[in-house]
Amino acid sequence: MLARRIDGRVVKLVGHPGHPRNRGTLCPKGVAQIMALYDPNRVKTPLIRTNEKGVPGRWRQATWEEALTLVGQKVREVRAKDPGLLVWQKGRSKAKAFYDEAFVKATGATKLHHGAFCSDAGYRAGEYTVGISGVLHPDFRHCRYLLAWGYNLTNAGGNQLCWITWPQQLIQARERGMKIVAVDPRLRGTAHFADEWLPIRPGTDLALALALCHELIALGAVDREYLSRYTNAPFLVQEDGFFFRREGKEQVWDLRAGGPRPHDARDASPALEGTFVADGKRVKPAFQILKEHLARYTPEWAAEVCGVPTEQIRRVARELAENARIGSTVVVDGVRIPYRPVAIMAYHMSQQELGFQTVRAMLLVVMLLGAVGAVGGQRLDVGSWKVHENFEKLEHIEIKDPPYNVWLKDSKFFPINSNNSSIVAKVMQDPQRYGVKQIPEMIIVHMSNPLVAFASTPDLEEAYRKFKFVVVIDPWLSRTADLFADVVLPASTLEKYEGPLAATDQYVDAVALRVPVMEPLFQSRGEIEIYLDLCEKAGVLYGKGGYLDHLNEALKLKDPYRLPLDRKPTVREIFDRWAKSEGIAEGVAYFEKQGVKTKGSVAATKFYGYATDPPFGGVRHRLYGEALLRYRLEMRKRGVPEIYWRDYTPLPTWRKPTMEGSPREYDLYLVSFKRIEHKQSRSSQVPLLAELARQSYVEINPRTARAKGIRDGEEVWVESHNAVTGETRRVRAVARYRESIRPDTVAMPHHFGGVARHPWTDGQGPSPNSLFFTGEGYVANTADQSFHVKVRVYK
Amino acid sequence: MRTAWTLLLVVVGFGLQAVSYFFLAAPLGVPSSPVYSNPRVPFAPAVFILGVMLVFLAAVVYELLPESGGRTYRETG
Amino acid sequence: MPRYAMVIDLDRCMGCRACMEACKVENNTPTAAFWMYVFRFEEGEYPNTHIWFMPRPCMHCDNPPCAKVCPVGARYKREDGLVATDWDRCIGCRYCEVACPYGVNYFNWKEPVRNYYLDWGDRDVRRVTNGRTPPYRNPDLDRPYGEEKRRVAGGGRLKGVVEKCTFCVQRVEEGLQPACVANCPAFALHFGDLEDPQSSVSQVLGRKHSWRLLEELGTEPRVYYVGAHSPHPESRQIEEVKARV
Amino acid sequence: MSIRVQRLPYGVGRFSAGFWLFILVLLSVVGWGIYAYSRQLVEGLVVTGLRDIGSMGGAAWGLYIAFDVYFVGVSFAGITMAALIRLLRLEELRPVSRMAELLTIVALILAAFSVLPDLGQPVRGIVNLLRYARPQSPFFGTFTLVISGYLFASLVYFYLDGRRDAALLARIPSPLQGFYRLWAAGYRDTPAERERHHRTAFWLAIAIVPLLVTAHSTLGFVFGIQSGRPGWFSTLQAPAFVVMAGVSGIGLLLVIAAVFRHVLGERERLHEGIFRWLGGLLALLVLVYLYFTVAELLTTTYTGHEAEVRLTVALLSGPYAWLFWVSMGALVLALVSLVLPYVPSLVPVRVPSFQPAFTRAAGLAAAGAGLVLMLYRHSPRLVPVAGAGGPEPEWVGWVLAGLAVVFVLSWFPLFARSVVAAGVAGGLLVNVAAVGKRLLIVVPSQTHGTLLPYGPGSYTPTWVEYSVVAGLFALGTLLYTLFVKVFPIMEVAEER
Repeated sequence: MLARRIDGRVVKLVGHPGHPRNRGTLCPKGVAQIMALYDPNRVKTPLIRTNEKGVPGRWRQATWEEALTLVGQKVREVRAKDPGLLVWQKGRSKAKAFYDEAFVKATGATKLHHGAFCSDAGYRAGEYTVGISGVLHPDFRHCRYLLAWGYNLTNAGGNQLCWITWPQQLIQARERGMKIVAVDPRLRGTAHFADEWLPIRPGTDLALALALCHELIALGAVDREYLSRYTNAPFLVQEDGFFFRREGKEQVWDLRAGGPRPHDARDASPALEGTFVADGKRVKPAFQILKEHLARYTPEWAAEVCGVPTEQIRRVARELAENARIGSTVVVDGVRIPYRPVAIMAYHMSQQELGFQTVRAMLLVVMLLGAVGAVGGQRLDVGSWKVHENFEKLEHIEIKDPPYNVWLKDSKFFPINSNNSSIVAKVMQDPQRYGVKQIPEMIIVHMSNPLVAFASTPDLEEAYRKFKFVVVIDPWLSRTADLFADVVLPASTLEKYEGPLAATDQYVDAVALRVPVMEPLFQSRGEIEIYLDLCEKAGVLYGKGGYLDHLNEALKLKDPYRLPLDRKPTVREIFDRWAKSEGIAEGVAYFEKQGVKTKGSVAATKFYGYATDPPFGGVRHRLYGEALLRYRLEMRKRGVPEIYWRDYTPLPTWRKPTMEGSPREYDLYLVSFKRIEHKQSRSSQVPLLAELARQSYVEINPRTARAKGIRDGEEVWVESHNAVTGETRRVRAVARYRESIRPDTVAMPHHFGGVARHPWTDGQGPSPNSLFFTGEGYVANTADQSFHVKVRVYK
Repeated sequence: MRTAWTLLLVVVGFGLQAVSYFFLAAPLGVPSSPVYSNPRVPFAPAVFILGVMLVFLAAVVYELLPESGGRTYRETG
Repeated sequence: MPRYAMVIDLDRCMGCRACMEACKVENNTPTAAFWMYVFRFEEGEYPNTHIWFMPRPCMHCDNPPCAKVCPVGARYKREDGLVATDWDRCIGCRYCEVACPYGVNYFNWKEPVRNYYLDWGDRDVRRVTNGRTPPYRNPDLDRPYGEEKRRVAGGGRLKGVVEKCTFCVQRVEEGLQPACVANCPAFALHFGDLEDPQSSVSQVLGRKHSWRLLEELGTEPRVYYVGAHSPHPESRQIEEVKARV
Repeated sequence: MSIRVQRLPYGVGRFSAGFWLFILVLLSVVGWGIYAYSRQLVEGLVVTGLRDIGSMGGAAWGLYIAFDVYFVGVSFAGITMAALIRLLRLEELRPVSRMAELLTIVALILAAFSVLPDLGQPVRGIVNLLRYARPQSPFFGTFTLVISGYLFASLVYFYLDGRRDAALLARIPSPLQGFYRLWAAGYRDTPAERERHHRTAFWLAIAIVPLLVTAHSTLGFVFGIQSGRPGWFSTLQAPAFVVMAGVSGIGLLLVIAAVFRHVLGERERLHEGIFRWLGGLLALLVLVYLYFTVAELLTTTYTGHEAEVRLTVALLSGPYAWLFWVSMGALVLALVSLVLPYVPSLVPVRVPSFQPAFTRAAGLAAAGAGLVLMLYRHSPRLVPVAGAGGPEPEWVGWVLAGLAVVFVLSWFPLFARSVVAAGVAGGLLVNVAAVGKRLLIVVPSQTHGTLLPYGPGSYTPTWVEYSVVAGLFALGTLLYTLFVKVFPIMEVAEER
């Protein structure tokens, strides 16, 4: 992003032509930032609360000195008891090194993510299944057939990139002739570019994925080469569900030798199907198990569950099979690589009760086709193909006994755990129940607005009442700050250094640094500056194990550019050292002039899993999740209720989502969605954007609406029901007719609900987050938040 | 004499209107350039209005002006 | 003398409305004035629905009804095809507005400085901006343009006059693209000289079938659309921006 | 000298307390209008209900333009009558000729005034029009011919026509003597002068008749030649404007004549013949206009462009339906009222006459109920605003219309008996219709006639607009009344 500045005043923001992610353009949000920058309703000075919490705050303006001293003092006190009682809530923290890493390590704080509301279930599934940390997206440059699965292609951006990067690649792919099938209860962002629409019933994606697998096997569209060489499909599985091992080594059935052989035996030709006897045990290859497992998941069955025609499911499976061109290869950068131009794009849709297994099932679809890491095929992370540490970690989780930390790490409830702030809220309300001894006392909320942005608002409010001391770092008086902050520290918006920011569009490797567009307005400061001072006040800045020390690690600073541990550097100096350490001679000056450093495009041998050496980083992808079975048994042994362990199955298994247990009158599914005009719940106070998308509403199919006597534009009640606790919640919103939504589904935009104290947020209407529930039945087995709930709509 | 004045005014009046409309004011036709947005002579519309007024003023002149040949209405008794 | 025109590729447009915002900031248009407006259309019935998008700048017609009816010649057509509004002359009768079939005219119903979304009286802000309103006030807009040297650029200039899309005359005369075109994330907007066969507009028009809005009225728009179709009675507007002052 | 007058006739120069009270009321209304306008000058037109056509879903022209059209229309009657009386030698109509001329002049002044508030830059408006006005813009005609030319012509005619009476009155000692002398400008009412005046007036009339046709047509063209506005783009627009002008003008003239007949007690000079004649003419014009309307509707609905149809639906059964049908109903009722007096003589049937008590009761009830409703919903919205509370605007409109019909019907027996009453009723009704039709021409084409699918817009006049219009009406009445007090409203009678 570039700023046009006239005598110290920014008059316009434009895209950076050299930036791979936007190529000189900006989305509406980017353009509108100019108004956020000057907004006189920003927090101008540090604020200290003078009234009780839980109600809009009355504030005393304070100096930085006073505010930081106070906060630093509190941090000292809490850390003296137990550093873990200090919580750091991550929000939009772009420069991980300074916050997620250095600050959290230096203070020993408990870190809370936002991932559990974003797509972490997908990340976990990706990490566990193929070892890549990311959620499904295609190799746009070569893909020819894409399932846009619940992914709001042109509205939600996401997937680590700038919002406009995917659309730009998508449009090019379209002009190249890529076909797109939208799988979504509500057709919107994808609509304009989709060739076909599968209006799937919310929460049934797993069923569809399983049916597709069933059909692909029936069609014989299976990449046996890939499966037997790069996955655990040939591993022999005993009747108890565990792998058949010799000397602790998984075995495959060598057809040539007619007996079990170690899976890494060079010359073996492993069987994928059949039943064998080894050491007197009946064993089957994992693939055989999968085949039998899938037998019942026919397209007819799925059509019933998902509410889409059988023929459509069949056709999609057939087109997948045809377009996959199993066996074909293509030469990229002089390297011959398998060519499988089919992929699935699924991002935030992983946030549903069966999210983890759903994404695993989707991965099975592309694994059967051998499309993972192939040219034009399935990708997960952006940039080069790196196996994530979690591939091993998630396989060897040690379920511990209580007490657990506040987000139930390694607990018997959520062995695989995505760190869900709403679950934390639950825990804080009833620690005993979850075997938690101490609940945290202090929280530092970093550029985050949990009370609006996270699901199950009432639970979060309860939790925030329990925090003894709340610090919010934000340019705005966010709802969270207004209701619960003891101290608000005004962060700058564009008037600060921030970075280093990855600038890759997944093909070109680049790094960017945000430099101030002008002097900070009011008394605001850049976050990094705030953290430096805060650490100093809290006594964790200097010396070994201090913030600066950790910063050296986090930024990977090499001598002689490492920061001295006894002196507080300026932010600019830190980046100067970092830039030089990265081998940029001009130092930070380079970025102040150029903004972006492009390192050139990623080589095919690094980019494609098949092409890396060894292929896929030398791991076998987990078609069969043995560890999941282990966790299941362990959890049962520890007497955890079924609701926690039922989804820990080695192969993705369908069951009715919990919400289906709600009474019949709750006849509609509620889903939430994003609009181009807004950035999560961070932008509806920006007038230029609020003008485009003024207020909340509930999209409803005209047929459904008329049946209920609801007119377009009429105010209605939306009431959600918790099938487990029987609790109900309701909000008032304006009904809007949409033909492009399932008649049994209603949808609400995510961005409103009074995100901050600001003239433009008055009367913007509610956020669906106040209707969603958290906890049992409304989170995945990985503690990931579900954004599905049954509701009724009435006048 | 009076008649002459009157006719003169009428003629001049209509004349001014025509001239202003067709020659002084902004040209007619598809406006394809700034030319069409400006009168060729400033205040051309005022001239047109003046024309309209003159025409009717003629009537007043006709009635108020004394009989030609120096005879005023006083002598007609 | 160039013949400027805009070509809008509806196959690419994803209806993000970034052009609307880019225009607002570049031209400093007041609250609720959208010189560039993006329609979002929904057609058909569940499950056979179709959604598409149509940006609507001023059409800069070759036979502009607005310029024809303007009583004082404040609205006029430039040699290069831009339809301009001389806000030093406009009397605010809004005849251009009722005459325009495309609804692209925006009148300053309020004192502009009091019509920029927020109260900009804040001391700290004024210190940085020297009291300019809005804080991002674009100085280029004050200069006169064209051989006729008339003040036709930008919005929010004066209470009680009509303003509309200028094709960013202040940028075009500098050899730049209009703000909406320059910023389009989908590269769906093209702007250039029809006389020049190498210009992107000529290229696209040569490659794809094009149409113009309400062509039957004989307004001869200078804005060409490629892809999709012109909106018909079944095209329902969704997510419309009904901002009023 | 054939005529002798001892005292100033027709209440000229005599000012009763009632008169001053009346003036005071008028002045206060005018003052209120000026205040409202000052608000608009300070705040900008944002204080009106007007907004941009298109994404704002508004109407750029509203009450102001509608009433401008209306006033120009009214002005038609006066000078036309005067001219016709002159050309066709309709001697028995002579008494209303000056009323008519004065009506024209006042109406034209109001027309000029009602354009100003519509301008965003009123001062520029006056200067730049003189400076840059383009013949190509239909406004050119409106502004040069209608406002300046037409007004000036009327003034000239009025002035010359008044010289005789001025000369007569100049002989009587009175505070106004000097003024009369000035006006008379030496006129002595000699045969030569009379003969000369007749000649001038004849030629003036000849010149004026075509002028007013063109004038009213140009106003029609302001709307009629806009191909981009369904509902406006029509050949019939200009002729329809001329006819409607006649309707409203003659209508108002009837009312004024009746008022003077009553106030001045001039029953024999303002005899029933005049009302019969004017009533007949009015009825004829109304018929023609109704015919135009039907023709118009048929064309648009039968083979209309999609937008035309959408607009017509909005008129006939949509948010504007009540206004449309009220206007149509008013025209029909007017027609009936005007014809009623002839019924007894034509057909031997006796018009059923209710008990006058019942009549009054029904009438009062209707009027009362209507008033309550109006107050309840202070401004009857032209178009419902989504989510607006209170009763549905159309609903209010319909009820009001119904009550109005009852009210009028309750007077029918009276109309059957008195041609004057019938004339007054007809005159008032057609003017209600005129205002309604003007609004229906100006507004719906903007809110419901967009060719791009912006969706229906809305326009609700604000108190400012209502106040300014009220102020204009008051100003007109004021001018008229004051003039009547300084100059005889009828030609001084010849006492033989």
